[in-house]
Amino acid sequence: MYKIEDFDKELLTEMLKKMILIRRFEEKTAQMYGLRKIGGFLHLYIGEEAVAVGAISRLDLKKDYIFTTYRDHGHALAAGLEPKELMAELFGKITGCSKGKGGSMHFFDDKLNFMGGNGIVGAHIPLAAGAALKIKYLEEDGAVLCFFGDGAIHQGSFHEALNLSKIWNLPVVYICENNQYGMGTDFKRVSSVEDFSVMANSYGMYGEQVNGMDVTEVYSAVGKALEKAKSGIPVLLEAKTYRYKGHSASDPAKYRTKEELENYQNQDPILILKNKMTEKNILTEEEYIKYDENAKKTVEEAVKFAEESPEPDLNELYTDIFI
Amino acid sequence: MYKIEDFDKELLTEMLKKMILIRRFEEKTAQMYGLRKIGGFLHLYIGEEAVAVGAISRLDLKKDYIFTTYRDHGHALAAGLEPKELMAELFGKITGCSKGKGGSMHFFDDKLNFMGGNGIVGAHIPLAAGAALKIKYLEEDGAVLCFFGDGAIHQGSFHEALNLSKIWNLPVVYICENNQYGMGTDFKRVSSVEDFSVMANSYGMYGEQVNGMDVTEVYSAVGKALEKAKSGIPVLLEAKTYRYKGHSASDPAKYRTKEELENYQNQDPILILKNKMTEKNILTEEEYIKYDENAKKTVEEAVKFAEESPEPDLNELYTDIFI
Amino acid sequence: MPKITIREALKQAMDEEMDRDNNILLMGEEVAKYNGAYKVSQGMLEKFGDKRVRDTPITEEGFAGIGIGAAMAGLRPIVEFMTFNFAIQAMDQIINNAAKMLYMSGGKFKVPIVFRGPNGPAEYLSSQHSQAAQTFFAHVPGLKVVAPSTPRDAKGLLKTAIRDDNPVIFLESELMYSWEGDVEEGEILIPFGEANILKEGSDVTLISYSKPMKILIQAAGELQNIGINAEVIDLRSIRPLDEKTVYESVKKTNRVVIIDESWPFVSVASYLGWLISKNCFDYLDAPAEIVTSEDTPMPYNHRLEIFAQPSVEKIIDAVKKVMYL
Amino acid sequence: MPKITIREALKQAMDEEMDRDNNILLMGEEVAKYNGAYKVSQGMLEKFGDKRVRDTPITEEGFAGIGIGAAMAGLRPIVEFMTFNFAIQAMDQIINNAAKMLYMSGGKFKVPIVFRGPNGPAEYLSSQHSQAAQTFFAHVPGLKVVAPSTPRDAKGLLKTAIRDDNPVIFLESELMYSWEGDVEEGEILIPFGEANILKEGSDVTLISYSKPMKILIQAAGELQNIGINAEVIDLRSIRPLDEKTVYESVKKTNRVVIIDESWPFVSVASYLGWLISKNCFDYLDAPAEIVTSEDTPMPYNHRLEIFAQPSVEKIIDAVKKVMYL
Ligand SMILES: Cc1ncc(C[n+]2csc(CCOP(=O)(O)OP(=O)(O)O)c2C)c(N)n1
Ligand SMILES: Cc1ncc(C[n+]2csc(CCOP(=O)(O)OP(=O)(O)O)c2C)c(N)n1
Ligand SMILES: [Mg+2]
Ligand SMILES: [Mg+2]
Repeated sequence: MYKIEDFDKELLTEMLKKMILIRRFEEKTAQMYGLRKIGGFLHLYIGEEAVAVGAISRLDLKKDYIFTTYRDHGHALAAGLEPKELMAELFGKITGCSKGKGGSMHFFDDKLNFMGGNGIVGAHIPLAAGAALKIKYLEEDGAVLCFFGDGAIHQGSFHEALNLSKIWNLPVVYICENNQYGMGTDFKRVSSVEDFSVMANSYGMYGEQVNGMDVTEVYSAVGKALEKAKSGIPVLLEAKTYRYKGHSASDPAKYRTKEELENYQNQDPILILKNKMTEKNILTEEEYIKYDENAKKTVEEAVKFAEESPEPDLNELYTDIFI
Repeated sequence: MYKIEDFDKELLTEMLKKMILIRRFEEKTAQMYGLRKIGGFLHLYIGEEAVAVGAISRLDLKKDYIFTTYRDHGHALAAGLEPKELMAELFGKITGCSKGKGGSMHFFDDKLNFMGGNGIVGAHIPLAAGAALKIKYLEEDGAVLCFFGDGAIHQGSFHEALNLSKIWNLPVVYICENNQYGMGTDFKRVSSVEDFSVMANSYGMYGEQVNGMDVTEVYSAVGKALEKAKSGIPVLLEAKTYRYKGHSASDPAKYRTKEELENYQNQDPILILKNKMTEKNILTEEEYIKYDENAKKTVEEAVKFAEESPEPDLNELYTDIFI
Repeated sequence: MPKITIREALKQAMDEEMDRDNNILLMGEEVAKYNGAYKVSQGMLEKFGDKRVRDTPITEEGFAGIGIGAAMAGLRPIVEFMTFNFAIQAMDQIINNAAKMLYMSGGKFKVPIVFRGPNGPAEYLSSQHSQAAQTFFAHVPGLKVVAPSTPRDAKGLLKTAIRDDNPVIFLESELMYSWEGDVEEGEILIPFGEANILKEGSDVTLISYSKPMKILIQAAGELQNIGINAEVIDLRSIRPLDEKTVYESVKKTNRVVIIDESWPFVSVASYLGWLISKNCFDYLDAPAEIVTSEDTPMPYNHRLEIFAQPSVEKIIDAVKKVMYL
Repeated sequence: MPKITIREALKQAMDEEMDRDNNILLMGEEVAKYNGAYKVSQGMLEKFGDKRVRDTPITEEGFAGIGIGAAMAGLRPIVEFMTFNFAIQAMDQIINNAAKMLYMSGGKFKVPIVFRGPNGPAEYLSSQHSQAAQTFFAHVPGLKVVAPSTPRDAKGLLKTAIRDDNPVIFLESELMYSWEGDVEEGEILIPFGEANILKEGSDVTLISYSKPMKILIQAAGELQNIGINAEVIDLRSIRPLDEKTVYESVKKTNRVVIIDESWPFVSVASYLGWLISKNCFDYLDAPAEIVTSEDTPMPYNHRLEIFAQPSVEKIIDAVKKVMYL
């Protein structure tokens, strides 16, 4: 198992900052949604930060790839997409990472191999295997991380993709972010197994459950998984996590108890890391506050940028249909 | 495990007759295909008789249901559909079990709960779960058998159906007829596991491998499986079997060796049963020959019936679209 | 007469039918405990219990197939798609099993099932969540396709759909759920294949179905202001299609604009455009015009999104075109 | 000039393109070891090895998705569907990912992929295996849809499809694979969106694409015998659509019959019928007629099966109708 001692300060600090940034960014988007600056579905990542940050910190985005769902803000920020461009996208502005055409569910960045942001549950999982096929085909050194929810795990496309990636020995790590709910559905109501990683056995893959509230555990497990994947054995990880907010901005989340939420908030991923770093004497309260202030400032600047950016021209409607 | 002693003569004789009938029926259809009396795809069941017969002999078709694939002749005969109506269907006659509209891949019988005959690999698997839902919903006592090939096991619909049937505790037994090939593809080339029954674990179901060349083993396993299924735990059985002919009438089956075929023919399901019965002194050579003659006669009559039956009227084209 | 929403009307239809026939059940994502993603099934779990109102995992292909199998075996399932965007995953089940089963079984197995849910763009949802799927279903023999635009029609058509022995695709809309209208109490059954003339007129015929009906009525009002008397037809069902009402109207007005929120290329609107061109050949004073969504995926940006769809303005422009104004 | 089959022409196209560009690979069920269910990829495994010619399990949705993901990441996959009947299982991938990716990523990710395979009825295959799927794809912006009818077009259009940076649906036919025709050696690239006038004529325009072209030519011959001079147009691509060539022809002949082996309701034929009715309004001497497959699932019985499809006789009847004979 991982030990906090194995991590150096720089990496931990970097991950802490990313997690704080995601938290502040998401809080701000909720606020902007309330102000009707953002419309449609808004799926917040608050509570799950350790998964995206721990996993993506392992990547070299010059050669590795990321695929995720509509709940993509956290992954995009962890991958290093510009908060400004993300906020502008949420505002539907031409300066957004998808020109204002994709919105919250469809963040993209070709320079960072950030392949979206997909709105159809499960549909991006075969795409991820496809990018892994490209890596293998061109004999490159990279790998693919594919994130999806507990709700996606019963989709046929998930199972089809897993089998294909194993028989073709593709360098891909599938990370199920089990935040306990698919919309209003407790995952136990739609699954007879509580440990999804057993599903790897059907395909001769390697599977493992991970504590998704602890960024260092995620980091360790994904590191090991990437190695396995690159050696030709794709991996299925289940990261146990929790979303603090409703499924999307319009969901009051009445299907769960206050106690349950509080219980998870007590093991908040940012808090866990903060405490560990403090104990290890590599983080002071002042530093933490400074990081938080920086994150807030970054987010404010993002809002300003988004506000001031122009909307797409009407004729943008007709571009990007064909190349 | 099963013991041949546990079987009474009547049942074994019945199963033997059914298997012989299937064999003779299929040989005749191949011949009729050669004479162009039958067109399109013709998927023969020769070599796999023990699976359909052993499994379906367990059913009470007043309350149980059968779903299968385009390779459906064996199941239809085992279920007791009239050879005449089946041959007429293959000839495209109005007297066929599907009025000549379905052909080889779409045998149906509402009175025997024979639900087809489906041409899309994997697509009937959720349907089978649906019939099981009806049984549970109406609090009936029946169960559903769903047959499909090794090629269907990677289809998403298979996995979706399995999960649904477990979380809803539906009385359904899934029987993978692993005849080693999906068309020209050795199942080992498209699967990393050799024992498909492990896939049951992903859904908290019960899974088991069965020797599909031995009708008594199939009969035993399916009996146990039906009990489990009726108690709310759906079952996945993998019956190891082999098809002697090509995938369909037009396939020369060059992808396998003569030795492999001969090896399986030496453990022919009819031969196995015949030998066991002979050893047990409940079958004489004369009886066997008589059964075989009867089967041939039945098939001849079926051909005659099919030949003499009229084609559907042209306006049948426009019936059965809506009820 | 009570004024109720389309949401409430749909619920009443399901509720009354489920009271009447124990073989009817409702299944889909979030239909039970959550009371429906758009609250159409509000209270139904409580009333009917979890045997008859069933939450499914997110497996559109799987639960569509289960519904079809259950229907073949004797139940009468109502399958809710959270939206029809996700029904594309179930297309094989709907086309190859539901639509063709009766035929390929030589009449032996009918499939009495209703697939219902919101269709077409809502707001701010970008490309994957804003699709109008009617073309895919209308094309296929063996399916009935229905799309009401008022609470009364929603109730009366859904009840008819549930009683129909054939698979019915029942298209709703997120944005329509809160629309209100008068619905008398007691039994309402509206037969399929009867278009509704919402407003009589003499100068031009406006035809649509589902959500665009609202802008048709607005457009007709504005046209009236400039002295153009439009006849407004709500098709209500696409399959079967009430050709008679359409042709009678066009033969009277000699001009027609068809509005459809799907894409134009191979659309229901263009099909109707062709039918009218053919069957009212000697009556048309101008080519049949269609107003559809633009031939592009849907963008997130709201201005573009609105611009991508049919509008009162676009309808009026099209009317002016067919009137050579 | 060498005479080759469509099967051979398609193989040549893939072969030449794969020689040219290492990023092109072929995948699908039975394409490698079995040399293709219909032998289109005969010898390709041997030549290119199993990295570039890949057998897949029977998982249309999965391998279509893998192809799309690989294309997003830089490869140029050719995905063979054993037949397009099975592509219905992959519809969500094709529509929601392949067609919309460029758009919803704001132009960041293109999807250079070809989905090819036989489409439309073959023989004796009943309802599920005899579907003409063009409507489903033609409806969707972001997809190109191509359907050749000669070996030369098959080769030239497939090469263009493989070089196209957008997703292309390439429709073939089991029964066409053995059709022969002249194909010059060396590079052939046929641009999309250029219809081909196979025969000039003055009395009526016959339009189709893919397999029905054979009966169009026969019908034109028989019509000639009774003194009717038909112009015959092969669209070759449905999206983009060569409206210009069509309109010019119709403006000359004033009469048109469109033939399509799909169902009639919301079909490519009816769309073209509407387009022509609108854009040649003042030129049409009779309504645009369409000849399609009957509006029924396909039966197994061969007489019924034949009767369900367009035929020379039906075309001639339609021509007589538009000529008021
Ligand atoms: C195929 C499909 N069906 C339904 C939906 C609607 N939907 C969007 S998110 C969601 C829940 C997904 O839950 P999960 O996979 O656990 O991810 P989470 O939202 O918890 O991150 C549903 C049902 C969809 N987008 N796609
Ligand atoms: C979805 C789909 N894809 C492809 C096919 C073409 N096809 C028909 S049978 C078959 C092989 C199936 O093999 P298996 O499941 O092992 O059954 P078997 O024929 O061996 O009984 C294929 C690829 C199909 N009918 N449906
Ligand atoms: Mg979840
Ligand atoms: Mg097999």
